[in-house]
Amino acid sequence: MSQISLIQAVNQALFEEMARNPDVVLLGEDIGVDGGVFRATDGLIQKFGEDRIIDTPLSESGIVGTAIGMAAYGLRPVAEIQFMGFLYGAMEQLVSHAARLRSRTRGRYTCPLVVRTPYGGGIHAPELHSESTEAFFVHTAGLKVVVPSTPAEAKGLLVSAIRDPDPVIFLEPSRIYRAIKEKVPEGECEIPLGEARLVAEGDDLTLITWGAMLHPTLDAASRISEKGIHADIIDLRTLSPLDSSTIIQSVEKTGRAVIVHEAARTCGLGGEIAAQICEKALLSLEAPVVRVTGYDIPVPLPKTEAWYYPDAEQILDAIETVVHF
Amino acid sequence: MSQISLIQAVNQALFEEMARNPDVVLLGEDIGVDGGVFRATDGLIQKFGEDRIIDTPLSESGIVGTAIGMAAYGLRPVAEIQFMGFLYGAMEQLVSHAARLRSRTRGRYTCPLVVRTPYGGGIHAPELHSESTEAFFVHTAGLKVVVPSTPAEAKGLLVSAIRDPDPVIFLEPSRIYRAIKEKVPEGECEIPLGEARLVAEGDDLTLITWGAMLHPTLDAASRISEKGIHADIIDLRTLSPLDSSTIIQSVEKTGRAVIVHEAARTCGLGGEIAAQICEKALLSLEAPVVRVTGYDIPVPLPKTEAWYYPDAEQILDAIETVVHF
Amino acid sequence: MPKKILSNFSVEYVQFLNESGRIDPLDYSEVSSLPEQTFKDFYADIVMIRAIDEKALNLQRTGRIGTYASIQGQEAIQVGCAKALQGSDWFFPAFRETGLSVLRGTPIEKAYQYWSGDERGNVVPDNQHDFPVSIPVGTHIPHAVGAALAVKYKKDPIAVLTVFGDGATSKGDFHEGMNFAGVFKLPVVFVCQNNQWAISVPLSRQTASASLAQKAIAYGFEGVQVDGNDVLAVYLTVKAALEKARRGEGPTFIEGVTYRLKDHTTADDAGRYRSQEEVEAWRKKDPIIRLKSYIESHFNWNASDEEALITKVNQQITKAVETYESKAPIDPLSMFDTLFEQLPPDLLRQRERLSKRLNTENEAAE
Amino acid sequence: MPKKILSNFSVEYVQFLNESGRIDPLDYSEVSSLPEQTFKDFYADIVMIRAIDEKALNLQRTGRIGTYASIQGQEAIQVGCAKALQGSDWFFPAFRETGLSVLRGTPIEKAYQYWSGDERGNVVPDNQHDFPVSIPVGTHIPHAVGAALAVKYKKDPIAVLTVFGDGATSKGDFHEGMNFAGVFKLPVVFVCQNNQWAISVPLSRQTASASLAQKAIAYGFEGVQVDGNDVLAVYLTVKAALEKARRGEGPTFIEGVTYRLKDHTTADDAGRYRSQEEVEAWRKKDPIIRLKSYIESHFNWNASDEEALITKVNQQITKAVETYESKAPIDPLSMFDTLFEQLPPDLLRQRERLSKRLNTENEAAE
Ligand SMILES: Cc1ncc(C[n+]2csc(CCOP(=O)(O)OP(=O)(O)O)c2C)c(N)n1
Ligand SMILES: Cc1ncc(C[n+]2csc(CCOP(=O)(O)OP(=O)(O)O)c2C)c(N)n1
Ligand SMILES: [Mg+2]
Ligand SMILES: [Mg+2]
Repeated sequence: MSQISLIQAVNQALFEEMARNPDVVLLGEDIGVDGGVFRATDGLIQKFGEDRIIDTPLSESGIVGTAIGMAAYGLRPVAEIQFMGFLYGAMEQLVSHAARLRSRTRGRYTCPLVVRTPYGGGIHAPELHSESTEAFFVHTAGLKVVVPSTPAEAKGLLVSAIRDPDPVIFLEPSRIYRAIKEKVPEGECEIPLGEARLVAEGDDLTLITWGAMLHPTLDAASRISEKGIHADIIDLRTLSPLDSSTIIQSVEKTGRAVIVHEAARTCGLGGEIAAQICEKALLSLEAPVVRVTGYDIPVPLPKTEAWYYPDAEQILDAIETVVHF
Repeated sequence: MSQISLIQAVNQALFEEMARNPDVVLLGEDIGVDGGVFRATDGLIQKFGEDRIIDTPLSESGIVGTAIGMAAYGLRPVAEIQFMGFLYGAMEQLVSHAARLRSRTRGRYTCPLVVRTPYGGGIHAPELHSESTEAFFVHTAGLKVVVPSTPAEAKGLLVSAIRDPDPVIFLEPSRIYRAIKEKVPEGECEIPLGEARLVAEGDDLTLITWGAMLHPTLDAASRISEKGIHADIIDLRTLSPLDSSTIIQSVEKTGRAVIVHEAARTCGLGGEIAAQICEKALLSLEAPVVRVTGYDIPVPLPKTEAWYYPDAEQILDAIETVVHF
Repeated sequence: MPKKILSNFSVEYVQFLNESGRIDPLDYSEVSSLPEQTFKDFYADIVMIRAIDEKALNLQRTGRIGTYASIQGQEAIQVGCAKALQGSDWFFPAFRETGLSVLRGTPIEKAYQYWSGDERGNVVPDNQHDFPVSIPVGTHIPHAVGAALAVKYKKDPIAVLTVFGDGATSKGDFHEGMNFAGVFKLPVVFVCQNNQWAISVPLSRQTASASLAQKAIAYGFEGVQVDGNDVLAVYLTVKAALEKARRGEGPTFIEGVTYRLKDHTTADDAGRYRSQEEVEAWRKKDPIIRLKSYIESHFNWNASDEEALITKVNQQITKAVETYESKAPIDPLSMFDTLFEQLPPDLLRQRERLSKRLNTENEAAE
Repeated sequence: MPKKILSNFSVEYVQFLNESGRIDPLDYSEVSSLPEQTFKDFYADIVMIRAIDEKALNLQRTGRIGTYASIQGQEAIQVGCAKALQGSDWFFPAFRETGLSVLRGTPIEKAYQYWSGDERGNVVPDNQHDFPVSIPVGTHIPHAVGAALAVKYKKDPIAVLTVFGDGATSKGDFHEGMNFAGVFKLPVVFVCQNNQWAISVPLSRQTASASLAQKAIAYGFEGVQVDGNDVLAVYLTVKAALEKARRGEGPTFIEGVTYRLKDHTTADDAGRYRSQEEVEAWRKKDPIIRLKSYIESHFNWNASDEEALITKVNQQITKAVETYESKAPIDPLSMFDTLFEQLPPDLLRQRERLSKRLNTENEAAE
């Protein structure tokens, strides 16, 4: 069991699932000989051939629409969209079809499809390469939305996503594709969808986050713990369906919550979580729930993007606010 | 000043703005001789000719993308998308371009575009004719989102939307296109964007809603007032930018809030509003904020759609819950 | 300028049975090899789906189903495709293929149920590989392409057929789907029912191209225009295209020139945007008239044959309406039941809430 | 089958200046009427934008700009288009048109600024009617079409030009934009820089059509293929198309056959997916080589002319780099300032929050 990065974990999950199940077929732009612009599919075409690693035309709606037909026919397509900012072109296919095929046909057809895409910012890339609009997909009934935060999580969650009988949007935080290495089990390591992960335990407040933002959150938590303040840290992993009960249980214990996401604030998933806390745990609350988020503006270009995202400093501020309320 | 319906008010607003400003040009499917499938543009082609009332090919991304180019060139295009469920095909144009043209070019180009579309359910129409995914657009920085709730509101808000220097998504609740008639001023009647409307005043709780849902909310409010319980009723009208201060001021006064929307619950705008209330008015709250919403499933077909939407009964239940908490 | 010709293309038009019900010349082997019964079957099918449509319009007028999209005038394409398809083939309709779907195996009562606004009408029988109605125009085309890709991958001995309107050719998904089909040389046949109108938008506003068939040139495969009111042209062209697909020789685009004789749907009033003369001119090209005239003159189809057929069709439809109307109302709670294979906890709670609402209202009603 | 030919199409190919720098035959009036200076100007422009590109690659390697998309090999299309356009025309680029944009009037330092990840690089001078770089492939095409619609509506005496790659032709927005242009007969010229690759995806995976030019047949207007490495073919064909557009005779699609000599961007490694032989073969067709050879043999262009040109170009670029590097850093707070004409209250509060953050970090830094 060697130390691998998140992108290698994705590659490993794809490799193992393809080896296990001949119905797993990959499609997307540049996923073949190029191995994907981030190398997620590196080496797969050599192993599985171009019938199973399908380089497609530049055509996001076509990729997702085609994958829907493949899934309905009985395959397990895993589509790669090169960056989340190009998923908008496939929105109609996702919202009007992938999410509804099962309910539209009352189960006669299903859509076991995974759409993988790098997401979030911090990689100094051009415009629309830094999106985090997961809330669009969380708001879309019939889709599952998954975001891993470490290599091992990425592998276990992607395996589950591929085996899931329903459509999953799998968002890979590109900023930490290579930033962290950890030991990842080879072979079976499914992590069930729909269950959040309690990364650390503490009685003083609850920190809720997912994806790349887990890391500055952990940073802030470790700094505040020096002051004797200890947090439950929840890594959501599956954004939809949301594991509300883990969140509520924790906040009932701690009475305080900070939600951290890099997506724009208004109508982001943080709002939903705060609303649920206030609905279900109001009497436990000892301070307003604070959201640390991106601003309600497009993610700026590399020169200033660092100012757009929450960092440990801001998370610390928020922690101080709720703790000393 | 005659009594007119919401759809007639839309027609009147379009008519007057076109007469006032030759740069106002309409485009969309069936908006010409047919006058639009709901007759929003009835009679306009006869008056303004087919250079200004442009029947387009069946092409939602093309309609919005073309309108963006027209707007940047100096026109004031008003695009009709036949139903909100077909706006998803234009998502990339809206999110990646309309919303960003001004900021991308630091003001060198602007996008004074209105996208009108019938929205919401209750008209016994086929699938995807009953969508209310306004949260997608509220979450998109750079777009304004407006929803009228009565004929006079529709006229005043549409006029403002057309005159607005930035892109506006104008969502027309099709269920009440013809359900209500009221007196609407001819000529000038702009209603500023960004300001919510306090429809009724009361000290016991705050009801927050928009569009078609205002009417069952009013219903519920009038029934509960018989029990001596009186509500502030806020019709948001502009969903983005949100008039948070009107909401917060009211809840600070009443201490209780019910939010009503027909959109799916998770990550709907109701979540954002509840979160803001809990952030900014927690200490005033005497009960959890309750959301009365659609379910997290696709809107069902006509036979069962009535069970999908909130009605006065459910709003009443929610009022009872927060009042007797 | 120093121009040289890079490439030449031509687009063909196929018609066997003309507006007067005649085939000139008479000796096409494809036609002469067809048994008499085939013609009569074609005719019976056309008559039946016309009658299903008439009944649907009637059910709508009397408030027994909801908004409905008539297929009248377009029966030849639907029968031609249905007859050309094999049972194991997959079919992806738009929303104006009620006739084709019924001929594929969808019970008539299911069709009425769908148009009544009941999801149960979307469930095709298990052995029928057809997708449900697709409302967003053109967006089902990539699904057919994806199925064809899966067929090719699995080396299944079948083909895929998808049908859509002239309006659909303007949508990006038509383009992206056609392009994939060309690039991957997929076993899929695209049939466009060019009925001249997309609601009120005439073909001339839909495209500047002289034919829709020529659009296939953009994708590097064959496009052909057929007289869509000639069931023989449709049947033989689609059949050949399906066989070509099954042989692994790639996709074909077929434009069937036809006309929608009725309103766009029952919610539409075509009188607002097109002339009565135009409609009348097309009535003369009605696929029923010409096929009937052909079997009358070639196979002695007579009034009593006709009457027997009508009686049989009416019986079938009456029975279907009875079955449709005797169905128990759809359970509102079922709206939750097929969202996911397993309903997550929050949705179970929402389902519970609806269940309470239903109980309360039932009690109130009692 | 009773097939008849419905229509015939042909697609033409234009080349003046071949790979060896020769024009055969020599007497095309379009070319012979061009003054010597025009050829030299074309050459100077090609050399300049090649040098701008070299410098950009160098700035990227030394960490002074970010990810950059090289234009090398594609200069002839960019110069040809720039020269054919009038100042009052509008231009909608994709992202590989740095040369064209500079020739249109964008200061070189702005181009570097954009690729450094600074939004200020997106602001073209007031009198230059060009859109900024568009990242989502193909999605800017409808904007050009919309501008052309506005041009037609306002009866302005200008034309619109948009440029995109071979990959873009697969996107739905290419289709929807082209279709609108055909239907409304708009004054727009579509120029496709077919450089054979979309990152690692070769043309054969992008489309099954034998040429991209033939795609215009689907939209009912003219498509023509030109040698994209022949600046004369590009210039004269684009110029004629723009004039046709200005005369109200509708759109034209021009495929320029060319090659991307470098990696897709500085973040790419083309060695992973294409052979060195292929690249070498295309190096021989370099637009610079053939134009230089032509002016050498026809207009006595010599080493000292060349040296003078290079010196001038280098001076310009050095100055541009200096200007670029002397720019004050972009103010992070400005990210809020052009979202809307007027920033709403919640956003003012967010801006305030960033302002505090900046102050705190500035203090910490001091
Ligand atoms: C994407 C989309 N846009 C708009 C509509 C509304 N609409 C329904 S049918 C139709 C016209 C379809 O025309 P065509 O494709 O020619 O099919 P036909 O109705 O003639 O069979 C329109 C605009 C829709 N259903 N989907
Ligand atoms: C909609 C979209 N999908 C994917 C990408 C990522 N991407 C950037 S450039 C490119 C290839 C573009 O190829 P082409 O249109 O031929 O232009 P070229 O790069 O060759 O100039 C891709 C896939 C993108 N920018 N936009
Ligand atoms: Mg049609
Ligand atoms: Mg290319």
